[in-house]
Amino acid sequence: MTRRFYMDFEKPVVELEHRLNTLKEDPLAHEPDIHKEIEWLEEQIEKLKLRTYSNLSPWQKVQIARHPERPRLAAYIKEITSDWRELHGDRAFRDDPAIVAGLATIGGRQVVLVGHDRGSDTRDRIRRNFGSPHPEGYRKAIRFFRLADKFNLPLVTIIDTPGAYAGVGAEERGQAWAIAESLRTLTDLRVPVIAVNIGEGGSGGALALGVADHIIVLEHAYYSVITPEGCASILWKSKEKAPAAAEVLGLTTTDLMKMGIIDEVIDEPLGGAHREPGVVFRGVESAIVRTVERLLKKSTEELTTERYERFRRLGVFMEPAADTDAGENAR
Amino acid sequence: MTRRFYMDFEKPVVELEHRLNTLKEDPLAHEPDIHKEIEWLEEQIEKLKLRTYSNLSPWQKVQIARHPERPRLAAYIKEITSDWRELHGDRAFRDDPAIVAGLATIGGRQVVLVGHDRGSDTRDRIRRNFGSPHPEGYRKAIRFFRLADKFNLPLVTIIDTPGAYAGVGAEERGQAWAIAESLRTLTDLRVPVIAVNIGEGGSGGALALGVADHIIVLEHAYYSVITPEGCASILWKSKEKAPAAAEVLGLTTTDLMKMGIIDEVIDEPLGGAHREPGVVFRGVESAIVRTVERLLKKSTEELTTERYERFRRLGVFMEPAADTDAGENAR
Amino acid sequence: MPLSDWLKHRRQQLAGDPAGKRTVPGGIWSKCANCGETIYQRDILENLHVCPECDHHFPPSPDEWVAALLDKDSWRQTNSNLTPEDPLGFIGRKSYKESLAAAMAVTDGHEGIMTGHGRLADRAVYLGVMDFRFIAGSMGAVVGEKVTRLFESAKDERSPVIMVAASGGARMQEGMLSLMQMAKTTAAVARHSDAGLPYISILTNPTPGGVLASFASLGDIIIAEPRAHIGFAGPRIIQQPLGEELPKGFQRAEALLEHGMIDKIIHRRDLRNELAGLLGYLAGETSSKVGATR
Amino acid sequence: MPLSDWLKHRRQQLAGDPAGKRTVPGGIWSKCANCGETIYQRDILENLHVCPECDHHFPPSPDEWVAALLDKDSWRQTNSNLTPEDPLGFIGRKSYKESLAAAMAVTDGHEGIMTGHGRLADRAVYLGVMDFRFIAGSMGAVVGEKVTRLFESAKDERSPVIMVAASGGARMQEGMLSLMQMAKTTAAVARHSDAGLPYISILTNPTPGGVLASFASLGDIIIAEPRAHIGFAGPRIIQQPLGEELPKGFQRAEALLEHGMIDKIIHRRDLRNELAGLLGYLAGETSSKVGATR
Ligand SMILES: [Zn+2]
Ligand SMILES: [Zn+2]
Repeated sequence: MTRRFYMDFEKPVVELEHRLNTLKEDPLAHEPDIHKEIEWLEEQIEKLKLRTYSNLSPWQKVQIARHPERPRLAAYIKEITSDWRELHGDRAFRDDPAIVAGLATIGGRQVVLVGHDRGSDTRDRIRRNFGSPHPEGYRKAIRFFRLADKFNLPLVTIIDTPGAYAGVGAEERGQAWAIAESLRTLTDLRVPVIAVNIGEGGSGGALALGVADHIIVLEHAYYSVITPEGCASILWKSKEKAPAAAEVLGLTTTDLMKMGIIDEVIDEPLGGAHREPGVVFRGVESAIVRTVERLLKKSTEELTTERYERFRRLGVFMEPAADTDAGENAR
Repeated sequence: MTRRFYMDFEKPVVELEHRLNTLKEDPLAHEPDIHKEIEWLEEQIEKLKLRTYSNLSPWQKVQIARHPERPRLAAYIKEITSDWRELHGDRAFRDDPAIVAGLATIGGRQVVLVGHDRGSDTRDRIRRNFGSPHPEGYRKAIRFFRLADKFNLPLVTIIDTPGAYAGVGAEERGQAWAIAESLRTLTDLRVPVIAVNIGEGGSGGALALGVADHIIVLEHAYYSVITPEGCASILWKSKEKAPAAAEVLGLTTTDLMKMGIIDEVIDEPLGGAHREPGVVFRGVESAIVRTVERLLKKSTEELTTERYERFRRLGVFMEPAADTDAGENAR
Repeated sequence: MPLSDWLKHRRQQLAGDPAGKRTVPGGIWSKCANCGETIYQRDILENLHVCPECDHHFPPSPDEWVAALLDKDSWRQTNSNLTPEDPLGFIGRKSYKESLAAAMAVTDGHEGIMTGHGRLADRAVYLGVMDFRFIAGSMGAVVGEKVTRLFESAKDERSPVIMVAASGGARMQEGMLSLMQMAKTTAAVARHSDAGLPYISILTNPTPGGVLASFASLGDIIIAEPRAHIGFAGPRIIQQPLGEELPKGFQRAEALLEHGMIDKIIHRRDLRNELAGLLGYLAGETSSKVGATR
Repeated sequence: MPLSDWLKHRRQQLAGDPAGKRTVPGGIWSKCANCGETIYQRDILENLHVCPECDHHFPPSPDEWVAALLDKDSWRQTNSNLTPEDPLGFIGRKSYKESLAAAMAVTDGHEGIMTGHGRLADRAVYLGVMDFRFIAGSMGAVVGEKVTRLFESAKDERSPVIMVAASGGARMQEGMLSLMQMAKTTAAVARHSDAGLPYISILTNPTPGGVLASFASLGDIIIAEPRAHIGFAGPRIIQQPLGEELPKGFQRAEALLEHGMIDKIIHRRDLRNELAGLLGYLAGETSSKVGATR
């Protein structure tokens, strides 16, 4: 596999790999000495990879989540769905290409699929606003949430966005209203909702597709209330401190599982999903199929009640005996 | 009352009225001869008014419906409602001033009121696009239809629009979609819907507020599938033929009652609502109150079924025995 | 009707068909009204009325639509006996009665729309196809009634509806009764939809005015044909600040897709497969199974 | 609390209140942060914290809001015993624990929001008032829980909810748990709303981010205070093509009204009457009577 891009912390691995490849291409590669050197190098690389990738810092994970070669929505649609039929439009203002929606079959099961699309090349990325929806994008998503509800099709959302878009038009057309409406629509949905975070889970823009019965997150994907850069500029007035911010935000799958915010983590190959995407596709596919089957056994009443309770219990606080001053305690 | 505007066919009346006023202001007005002249003139004016106004042509009625001094939405709100609380916005794009919506009390009964607003002076008329809504106007209306539904408040709509707006933005933001959604929302509404046409009922723009249980129309208001001017340019390639088009379109209250399209006509004073607005306000108010009371006695089921049947039966066609070729007849 | 039959039928029809003439002139060779290429007429007809040179979509007749979309011999037309009246005694440049007589001579008695039911990829569907040749496919009482009955029957049979729209809008000659067909058809669509049933609307060239502002824009899924002209107000009457031109591609299917109004643009040759696929989701086994647990 | 009492209380508070200091400096005379006029401080306080010169709306404390909106002595605070935790052990420039301690010293223990119920023009209402002084009124677990309980209790009691929003958005220091409060509060609003009950949201200066994109924008009716800054993204981070300035009045209540996002802008002196009037419609006799026949 040709690697066109690597992150700083991967440099030692990449350098060793480069040396290995050079040796392998040497006409004398079959000579016993060189052969031994190759074997030794391969061993070293494996060890180094293990060391490098098994203790990734939160910031390194954020970098993997943003890796330019990481598989995005289009790849998942291609690899895990069949009979994909994309549909368009909010029926009111504009078809937002940052949100892709349609009908799909996953493991023989028909679903409505809605996800963030970050685009494939520079031109496409610009067109799709790098996966940051405008209000019409959330409204497009809502249209397809309702379609799922009307036709009793399970809903699968694929989350992968740096976040909501900070722009004049997005504000003027009420992105806060659109996000709230999206949350509200998902809350009341009478069909199973499964969310899969495949990369970046940027605050409100991600949550708008994330009010689900079961939330699956890839090992190195992150989910955060604010981007590490945004947090760093608030805390330390410097975007350079993003790595430190990533440490304190609790945005990794390990943290998210501990806090009960997500339900399932899908392992990635050493180095990230882009190293061996097939493994990840199969993992995501089987997790979706398994979950859809499980949730379809529940009644509408069970689904909506459990979804309510799922989010209802999130949040850590203390509740000592009520103040006498306060008069009463409502719950 | 100062009259600042009159229509061509009113000219003889206006001239006599002018002569009468001149005489009345004459210092010698109390002289027997002049007094007689005044009495004679008053009699003539009454006769002429009766002759002029009791056999108005459809085109003359259209002119009265468009009369600049005719009372519009704002006057009705002022005169027939109390505790008026205007509300705003489609929550998505823009607050369209061509549609006014709010909570109102009419005859002690609380309702949601939605109507076309044509504006009061030139500046206001431009701001309100002369009462022609944009798509966001229909969506604003829909929001308040749903508010009425949620809070079990009867809905009163006031229709007075030359029609939907033919503009690029209105097309691009899907006015056909917005109008259809408005029709659809009214169809399903679980509360009484009463429509009052106080002036112009211009095709789709009017119908968007017109899917009602009871449709009241002022005597000289009109309701038409197309403006007389539009019809004339299609039929005779000339807007000058609008009077002839008005004749053939069946747009007067007499025609509309005959066809079963409307349910109630409110008489206007001789010469039109602007001649004595108070009479019309009282007529509209009592018609609304009476209708609301009647409709509130019905169950939700009765209301929606009867509303469906009300429009279901409109349309004239022949249904001879089914063709044998056609195989079957669905109804 | 098998393909060969309706091609023959179509050819006969074209001789005396003014609408047909306008787009595909009679005779063996035709000049495409869009690209100007001279094309062997049979090539256009066999290509579902799509120009083989430029892909321009000319209008098929309702019979041809049925043959193109439905399973062979599955079609049953309904309500073809409904015929229009002249409620206003309307007389413009010519009388409505004359217009009706002329239109009826051209079409097969189905007025502005042909309705019925059949099977599409072995799935029961209710289908309506508007006929632009009948007073520009405008919606009068007969069109309104047939659309309403179509949705009512489909609701009773719990079947999907497919509607091929092509229209000149409301039928002015029936006055306000024609405007009321918007409310009437919308209400029928609403009841069908409230029963959880799918409705796919296909917008062909042209779909304006009253038809678009009622049943045609209310599909769960809306498909348009390439370059179809779709909009509420005709471009001639659009009010523009002095001197400004209409945006490029204004009211064309491609612009509507960008503006979020339609779900997709499908080439006519792919339409049947697309409909079968979509119905597989919306009227499929899964959804009915889950629906049953509600 | 009668008006005179809370004026006294407020004056005491201002001495040690950094938020208060920022807007109305301590001492007898204050300089209005908006118009720059020097004003006798009592005049601002007695004017519900509205500058008598320029009508600028300064933030009252939750107690003052309660006194301004509800019937005398009708207020019962609920859940004031909920106190925040530090789930992430968050340490930025200062630790979350320090921030919490500082914030608690300023406020009355109600955290970022004070919730409870009382009567407004003799009608039972559930009321929440956010407190910008508590870590900029940001939404952490305590705010989320209290908002949720407020809507849940109001639903059980079939009462309307009034919410006075003023916030800095999500509370970053609680990480993803704070983002999840958006989903949690929205779900509670949805259940209250689905039960047919009214919710009036009042947006004060400022209402941004996560609070706006959840419960604050979901009111059946949304009222804003004059010139209140309301928007999702802060103006500092709005991305503009090079050199372009933000539109005039961007994210101000007046612009939001034009853009269709809020129902009306109400001066604070008229707010109580407006709420009483609106509730008279939405929670009135008519609607409950009609509702009963359903
Ligand atoms: Zn061609
Ligand atoms: Zn001031």
